[in-house]
This record gives sequence, structure tokens and C-alpha cells, in this order.
Amino acid sequence: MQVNEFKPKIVAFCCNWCSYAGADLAGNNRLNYPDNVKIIRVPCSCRVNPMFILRAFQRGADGVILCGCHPGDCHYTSGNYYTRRRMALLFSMLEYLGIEKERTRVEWVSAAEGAKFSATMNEFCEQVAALGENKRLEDLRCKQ
Amino acid sequence: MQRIGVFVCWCGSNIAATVDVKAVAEALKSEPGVVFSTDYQYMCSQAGQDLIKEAIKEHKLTGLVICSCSPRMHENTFRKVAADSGINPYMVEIANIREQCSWVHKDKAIGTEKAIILARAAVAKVHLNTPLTPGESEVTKRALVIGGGIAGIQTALDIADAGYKVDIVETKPTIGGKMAQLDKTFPTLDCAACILTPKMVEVAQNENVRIFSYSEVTEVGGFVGNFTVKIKKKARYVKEDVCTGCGLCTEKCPMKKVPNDFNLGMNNKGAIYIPFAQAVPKVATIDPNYCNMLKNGKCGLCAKVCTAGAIDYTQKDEIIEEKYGAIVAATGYNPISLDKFDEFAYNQSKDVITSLEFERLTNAAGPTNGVLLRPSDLKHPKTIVFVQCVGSRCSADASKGKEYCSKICCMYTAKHAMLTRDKYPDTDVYVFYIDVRTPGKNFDEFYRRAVEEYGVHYIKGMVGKVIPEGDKLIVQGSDLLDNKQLKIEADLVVLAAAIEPDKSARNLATMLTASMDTNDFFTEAHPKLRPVESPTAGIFLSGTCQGPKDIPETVSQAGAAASKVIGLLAKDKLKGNPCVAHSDELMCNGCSSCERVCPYKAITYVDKEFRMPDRTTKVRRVAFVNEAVCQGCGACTVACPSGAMDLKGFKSKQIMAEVDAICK
Amino acid sequence: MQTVTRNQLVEKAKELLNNGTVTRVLGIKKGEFSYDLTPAVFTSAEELEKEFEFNGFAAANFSKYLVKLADGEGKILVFLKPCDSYSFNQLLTEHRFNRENVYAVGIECDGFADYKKIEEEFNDGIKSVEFNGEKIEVTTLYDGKKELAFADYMLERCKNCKTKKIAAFDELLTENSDETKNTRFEEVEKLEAMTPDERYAFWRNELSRCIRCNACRDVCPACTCEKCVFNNPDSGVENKAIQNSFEENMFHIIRAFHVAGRCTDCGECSRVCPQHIPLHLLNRKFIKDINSFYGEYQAGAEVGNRAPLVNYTKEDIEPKDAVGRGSEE
Amino acid sequence: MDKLKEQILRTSGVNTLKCMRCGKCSGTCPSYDEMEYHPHQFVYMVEKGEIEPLMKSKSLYKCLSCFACVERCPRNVEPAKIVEAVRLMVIRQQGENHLTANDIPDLLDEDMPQQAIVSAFRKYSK
Repeated sequence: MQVNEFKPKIVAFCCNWCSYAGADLAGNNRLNYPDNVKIIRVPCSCRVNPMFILRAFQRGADGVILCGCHPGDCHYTSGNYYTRRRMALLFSMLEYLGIEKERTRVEWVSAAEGAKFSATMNEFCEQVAALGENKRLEDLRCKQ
Repeated sequence: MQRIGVFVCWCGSNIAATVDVKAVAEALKSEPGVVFSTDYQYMCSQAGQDLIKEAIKEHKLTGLVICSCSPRMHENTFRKVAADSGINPYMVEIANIREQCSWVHKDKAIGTEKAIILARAAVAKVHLNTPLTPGESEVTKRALVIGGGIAGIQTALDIADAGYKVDIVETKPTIGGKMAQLDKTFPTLDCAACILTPKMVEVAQNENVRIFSYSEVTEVGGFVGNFTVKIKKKARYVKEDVCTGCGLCTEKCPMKKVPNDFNLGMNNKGAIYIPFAQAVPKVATIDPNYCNMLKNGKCGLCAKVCTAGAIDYTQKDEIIEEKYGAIVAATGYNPISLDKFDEFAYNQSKDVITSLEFERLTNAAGPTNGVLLRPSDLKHPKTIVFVQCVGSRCSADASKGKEYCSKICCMYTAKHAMLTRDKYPDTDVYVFYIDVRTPGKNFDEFYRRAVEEYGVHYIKGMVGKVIPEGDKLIVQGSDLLDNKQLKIEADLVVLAAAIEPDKSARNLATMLTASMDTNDFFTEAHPKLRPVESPTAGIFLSGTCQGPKDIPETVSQAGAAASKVIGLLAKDKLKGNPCVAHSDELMCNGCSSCERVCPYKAITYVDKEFRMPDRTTKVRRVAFVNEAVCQGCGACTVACPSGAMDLKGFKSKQIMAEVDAICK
Repeated sequence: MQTVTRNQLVEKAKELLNNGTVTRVLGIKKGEFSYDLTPAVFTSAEELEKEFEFNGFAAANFSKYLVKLADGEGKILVFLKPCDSYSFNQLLTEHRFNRENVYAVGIECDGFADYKKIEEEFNDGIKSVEFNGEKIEVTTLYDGKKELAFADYMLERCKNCKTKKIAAFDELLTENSDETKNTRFEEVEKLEAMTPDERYAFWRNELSRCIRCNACRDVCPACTCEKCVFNNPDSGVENKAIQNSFEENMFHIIRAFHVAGRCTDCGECSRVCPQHIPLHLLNRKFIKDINSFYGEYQAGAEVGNRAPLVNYTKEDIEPKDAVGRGSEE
Repeated sequence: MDKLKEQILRTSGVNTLKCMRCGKCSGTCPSYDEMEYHPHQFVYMVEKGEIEPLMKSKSLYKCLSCFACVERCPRNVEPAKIVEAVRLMVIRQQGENHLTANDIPDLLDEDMPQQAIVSAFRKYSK
């Protein structure tokens, strides 16, 4: 590995029922994805408050991805529909403030889509790595 | 300050091979609040659990972090360990260092580093954990079975036998499903009607069972133990409780040209009909698309002849609302449409039929009274070609057909071939096959008998095309073993069409919030260990809605699903999930945002008196969460502008602590 | 210049006090200068005569005060301009006050002057500002008297007035009109057309001036939380004073998100910002996105409307298709 | 992997491993009786790496490129593309075409199937 290779910090919020299980399946099938992806389990993608995403950026995350059940398949019937609206608006706002849109993403990953989970994470990491460090939304005090 | 113990599991070599477990345990020792940290080969084993219990006692631990496999595997195991040692089970957090670390990374240094970070995040969360107690909810002691085929009937009977009430909802005017259309069953060749119809009668007479035929589920609310279901009873224009099933109306109906769907359109019926002689319930139904009285207000003959006075042209669809503790999906299958398979000339020739149509042609109650006559000219076919795997085992990019093996075709085709040769020894029977798949008790013996005793010609190869020529069908196919291309002049071609889940299943899955695979088969909670449960609590699976199955498999799965339902209904109370929403009334504005996003209607509002700083009181409208109803999705927590709403076990602060630990 | 006069309002208020319809009147109190106005409650005809004021600077949105004031003895009279009336309905939708305790009189609006703009014209020492038809007469210590065209010194929100329709009232003092201008998204579109770097630079420049006085939040009729998340140590985002650029971003993004779908675009945030930060551009971005993603929605158009963020359709746009759509259009 | 095989797989874009050996391609082939190696054998032999017998076989030129096998293959294997790829290999090997485009009109006769003519034009129009 190169010494200076930039490894972006990625926070992935995964819903317990689909995407977290999808990530587990990726593990079961030994489908690689970068280690800089760290998963936080939430009951449903609709639990993810925009504040959590901003917090992640504040603390030095370079990209934030939110994974939930496919629309229509939400364990709680409608959670991901709200997620879809909230994140469409939030991400559009971040883009409007000049934050690169490639740093944020919503992906629907079902419990059966281990391969999609792994592929998505690989792709997202590459995408964020190409942007370099997140400086626009970072709280510099958090970096020692 | 919490006293946290960290337990790093090797999972044999599953974790230890790519994560330096000792280093993880060591690194975690320096985390604030961690007073004990160790590793062990198998934390989930009895010895591992004992180790945790010891440590809890010795170090007076208040919180546990287990670095192991996915919480979806053993979270409950470790929660129980905590509870056994006197710690609240919700003071346990799992760091998933197997599925999401050791199994996806190859480099040990990287795996170790990530495992440490994941463990730190779990420690950060445990610091903010609070003891939680699950609420309890009553169980409605009634089950709903959706689908009245053999799967649904068997499930309902087994549940009813255990003493619980059960309702069957069937879209067709009669229960019985596909099995009622079959002639004989493999591999024993007993008559389908002879073994099914007694069951249909039994279920109809069982006092614990109610049958809603000609009905559909339109809405499902609630949760395990407490589902509320709306069932639409479609208007059949005949009073179900008055009709005696004498059938006089069906004979007198002047409208004779209604395609008989029970015979797959191979003959006609009246606009008022009873699907078949043994139908349950045996009552007539009027098809509003054909009935002249309903369409134009002219006729009314059936009402005139009905001595019981059962006909009611003004009947309306009726919505019934009922509560259930458990729901079983048993929606069954259908053969796929063959529109995309032009090469087999299914739409060009009446004498190219599907296997299910062949069943009706050989069934004594079918359009030909069981005499094998070909549909076009009602002559005895002399040469019959069976084609297997029509639309099964197709690759996903072939843009037609299904990827899976339909499982039952090999056996029923052998059955058809054998029965034809048995009844009509003068016919030549060819079967084109790719593989003959016969795993099952007495299955291969059965297939061999077709070849050896009955002289069915099995040809390894596939039919390329069927060309109607005069009154013949030229079947062109390859014989791979002989390396020849064959052209067989056939009188009848029978296609073993792939089977697919019933179209209603998709919509139902959405209502039930049960997940489906890409083929629209219901997904089971665990492919091996929980095959009859859906991942959604309280929803169970029976029969082919879960995957292709033959009758014995369907019946055994139906029984398994019933036993799961019985296990659920036998409980008086269900322990809920304590990770539910909670509103801080001091902060709540009463704005109703949370109420609007709640999928379970768990939030109501109360007017509450508050003491103000100036000693006056003020009445404010505040949200109140019904913890028995809340399922803990958290939609309300984000909708709440003031942050009054939070989710126990996944509090905003806890999640942010995890974020902080990960980003550090 | 307002068509409605102070005297009209005072007469109406006196009438309603006298006939017992209301016990209190929500209005504006004279200050030392004509632009220095304070919302106040009046309880008698004498007070009204003496202290009630209404002029080209009386832009304050009254609706928010009802959350606190609608609880007292008897009804309170409130004069609702079109902007106020939408906030009024939105607050009712959120059950923030009791409609029965309020008597609302609708008054038409012709726009208000922006004192900040007038101030910028002069170095200092404005003695008085008087309104005279289409003109504003400014008397200063150093430059004497000067006349300005009212139209040039209107508040930004009034220049791009979203509607002159009064959405809620018990009685109308003046005409209700349907006049609207469709210009309010122009500035948002300009920003969307920029490159991300330019946008970032723009917002950094604007937001870095924020001194976290919280005026925008305190005046906002959508920000009526019993306890704001930024004041709540348990929210995880508590922060009362900005220390760095992240927190400037954070505060304004979260505030805008919290009011998204509930913001009626009354423009009070920008009007009161002492640092002249165009905060309405954040809210309008959300409104524009909501309109284009989920269909036209005006918060407060009717009581009981379901806000877009607590609603959904199965066919909603995916976030990946939504982001950056504005700039491509 | 065998170089010839690799080249054929690459030019044809076919994944021979998808074949489930059902023989529908050969069942459907109108030139079957003219061929020494049949469509399913093309797929199978390429998979096994037995390319040279195919290249030498006259079967190559019996394929009409009617694409019936491609249309009907349940596994989307596209045998006709394999045949075409083997033909191309032969052409490339010899470094020239059997025919020039100008030779074709003289060879046309009424009995020649339309598909063969279209196929020929497809081949020589490049």
C-alpha cells in the first residue's frame, strides 16, 4: 500500500432490517469493501437525523452514506419514504451550500443484497477519495 | 460513571485470523470507563458465557461490550447473560467485528485497527445506555390465513385443531386452490380430489374456522399479536347463507358463453356458476361482467328459479374488520404467461397446451370428462410431446422466463406421460428434458417406471420450435445423445410452464411489511433455521408463496407454519421491544409532526398542566407515546422539531457518541 | 407606502375593545424614532391613542406572539398582514395557540421599508424618517432633508412579495387581493447556477458574519419550540455561541431544516439579522426544492395541511436525482 | 486459457459457462442437417478449447446467422455469435476474405435464403 494514499473516513448508517443484514451478508460471502467504512446500526433509515450527518462531517468524516430498505419494503411500512424526502432536501441543501454532492448518498440495500452493499461501499469510497478531505464542513478543533 | 467490561471473541479463527483479538482487548483497556477487557475463543459458548458472568461479579460491571459476530446472531444470547447476572439486558452493546470486519478484510493490521474503532464506538454508546424494560401487549387469539389452497387449508386445520380460532381468506369463490384442479398426484397416483375434498369439507365444518371466500385482504395494520385486518367480501350477488348449492340457477342461466376459468377457459360456464361440484362453500356466484341482469337490468331468470330466494342483485362489496394475533401467507402460484415463447406456438394452436390444462383434460370433472381429447378437433391424440423447462432455468438476461427451477415439472410430466401410456397404450409419448430432477421419496423410482414399464420416450434435448402444419404439430428439437435434430409429427404438445408466485403476493407483502426476493417469493426469516417465518414478526409462510414446492412439502410446511402460529397464540402476553419512542413533555410543542409520521398510530395528545417559572400554570398539548403500539422505527424523532422525541436504545446522543468515536 | 393608516387600525381596535369582542390588542408601540418600533399589548383606548403606531417600518410578523399571548383573559385582537396570516395558519396547524382566543382582522399590505438600506445611504445621524406617499423623507444631522423613492427601499421580501392574499381573518379591514409575484426564487436560481466552489465562497462570506445573536430564530414564527435544540444540553448539538465556521454552517442548516416545509417565507429572519445575512435564501431553497420535487406547497395556506416532510408518495424523487437538479434546470 | 478460446470469447462477447446444455439452439437450427458440428457443439467445444476442428469444419459456412438460436436460448448464451467469432478467426488467420464484396451479386440466385443474403451483406459491408 502507498504511504500517502488518502483513505477517506466514511460513516454508513444502516437500517437494522435490510441494509445492516445486507452488510452482514456481504461479510458472510466474504465480499470485500474498504475498512474505512464504519457502520452504525439504526432501527430504520428514518431514525437518521440530519444532525447526525452534520455531526459526522464535523468530526472529520469525509463521506456519509445512508442505507435503508428499498422503498415499499420498509419494515415499518413507511420509514424510508420519509428518509427519502428528508435526505433529498438535506443533500440538495448541502450541495447548495457548496458541499460536494458526491460526499453524501442514500442507497437502498435489501437483506439479500450483500453484493450490492459491497459494490456500493467500494464505489462510494472511491468517489469520496477522489474528492479528498472534507474541509468545507469540518470542525477543525476536532482534528488533533 | 459506568463500569464497562469488554469481551473480544475469537470465533475460533473466524475473527482471530484477521483481527488480533488480544491487541483489541488490550487497546480497549485504556478507554475511559472500561474496567475489564479480555478475549476468548467462543464467547457464545457456555464457558464464554460463564467467563462474562464471572467478570460481571468480580469487577462489578454495569455495562458490557461484546466484540463478536453480528448482533443479529447473538445479541439476545449476551443480553440474557447480562440479565442472568443482574444487569439490565439493554446495557449490552455488540461490536460487529466478524461480518463487518474480519470477514471483509484480509489484512490483519487493518482488521485489528477497525475492530478497535468499532469496539470504541460500542463503548461510547454503552456509556449512555440506560436500563430498559420491555412493555407487554395482549395477544389476540385468532389467526388469519391468506389463501385457501392446500397450504392454507392445512395450516388452518392444524391451528384450529389446537383450539384457536382461524379465518381463511380466499379470492376465488371456493377454497381448494390449484390442487382442486389436478387429476392424480405423484408419485402415488392417488386422486387429488379424493384426498383434498374431504379436507375442504373438514375445514368448512370445523367450528374454529371461518372461511371468507371470494374475499380479499385490503388493509393490514398493527403488529405481532395485534394485527387489524380489513377484508373485502366481494359481492357475489347470492346470499351465501341462503343458497343451498342446488345448481338449478347455473343450468337455467341463458348466458352460456362465459369462459370457465376453473377449466382454464377450455370450456364455458354460465354467468351464475358454482366452480365445481365439490366447491366449498357450495354456493353460486354471479360474474358481473357477463350477467345481463347486472349489466342491463334484463333477465333475472336465476332469481325466478331459485326456490331458496338466495339471489340478490343489489348486493354490495362488504368490508369486514377483524383482529388477529398472527397472519399466514399462503397465496400460492400460477403458471407463467407463455406470450413471450412464440417458438412453442402456444398462442397459435389450440393443441399446444400447458401441463395444468392437460390436468383438466384428463380430469373426470374436466371439459372432456376425463377422456383425453385434443382441444382443436376433440380427436384422440396419437403422438404427444411433452416439453420440460418452458420458462424455468432461464438466465436473468434472457428477458423471458424465470431463473429458478420450478421443481414440480419433472415429476408431473412423468406422471402425465405414464398415465397417458397407461390409459391409451396406442399413443406415442415423448418427453424432451434437459435434466430429470427427482430428489424425493419414491420419485426416481416413479420416473424410471415411466420409462421402463410404460415405454415413455425420454429425449435429452430441448424443443427449438413447434410448427403447426395441417392438423399436425411439427415438433423440432434436438436429441443431444444421438446428436440428431428430430422432427416429430405430434397431435398434442404439452408445455411444462414455469410457475411463479401469485400476482397478489406483491401487494400483500407490502401490506404485511414482509420482504420478498426478486422473484416475488416471500423471504423466510432464516433460509435454514426459520423457513416458515417471515422476518416480520407475526407473519408466517405456507406453501408455494415461499418457493416452488410439491404437495407433500407444502403440507409439511403448512403444518410447520401452524405450529409456529400456535406457539405464538399460546402466549397470553408478548414482551414488546423496549426500544420505543419517548417524548419529553417539557419540551414537546404539541405540533403533531410526530403523530403524522407514525405508521402505527402510537402517538396521541393529552392536555397537560405545567407550572411556569412565575408560579402560574399553563395547559399545553403534549405528545404521548403508547409503548405497546410503538415499534421503535424512530420516524417521529426526526420529524420532531424541538427534539422532544427520542428513541430509547437509539437516543440521539448515543448515535452521536458512536459517530464521534468512529470519526475520532 | 401602506394604504392602511394608523388611525384606521386604532379606530378598529377601539371599537372591538369597546364592544367587548376583545380585551387586548396586539400592536406596535411608538419608539424614540419612527423606525424603532416594539410590538406591544394594549388594553385600553387611551393606551391605543397614546402609543399605538403603524408606519412603513411596521413589518413585524405578529403571529408568533400569539403563542404566548393567546392564553390570557378574553380574546386578543391581532392585525394580520398577508405574511402574518400564513404564519397564523401554520401555527394553528401545529396547535400552537387556541384560535378561539384570537380575533383576527385582515389588513392589506403594500410592502415595508428596509431601514438597513436607508441607513446605508447615509453615513450616520438619521434624525427622522417620514413616509409620504411614494416617497420617504429622511432628515439627517449632516445632510439635511432628503427624499428617497419608497419602491427602492423596500424590504427584500416585499420586493418579491409572494402574495397579497390574506389567508386567515375574522374580518377584513381592507380588500383582499390575489396579486402575486413569481420572482422570489430568482436569487436562489442565481446561486444554483454557480459552481460549488462559488457557492461555497458565497455562503462562507455570508455566514462567517454570523454573531449568533439568535435574532433569526427568536423572530421566526416557525421557531416556537418550548426549548430549542441549540439550548438543550441533551440534544447533542447544544451550542449557544459560535466558535468556528462549522458551527455557523451547522446552526443555519439545522435551523433551515427544522423549519423546512413549515416556513411560510415571511422573511422575518433576514429582516432582523443585524449582520445582513440573506437567511431567506436558505429557506427559499427548501421551498423551491419542495415545490419542484413534491408539488407546489405553501405552508400556512390552510389550517391542517400536511407538511411535505411529514408526508410522502411512493413515487417520490430519489435523493441522488434530486441533488443538484436545480442547477441543471 | 487457450489463446484461441480467449480470442473467440472476447470477439463474441459470449460466456460459454452460462450454457446449461439443453440443446435448444440445435433444436431450433434450420441448417442443422447441413452441419457437421451443431450450434450446441460450437458452444461446448469452444468451452473445452477444441477450436481447431471447428475452424476446419464446413459447418462454419452453413450457419445462416439467422439468430434463431440467439433468440431462443434460455440462458442468453448466443451461439450464433460464437459461430461468427470462429468465422472471423478463420478470416483473420488467412488474412483475406474468401470473397470480395463485388463477387456477391453474381452468386445470388433465387433459391438463396434471404437471411443468407442479409448475413453476407452484414459481413462484407464493413
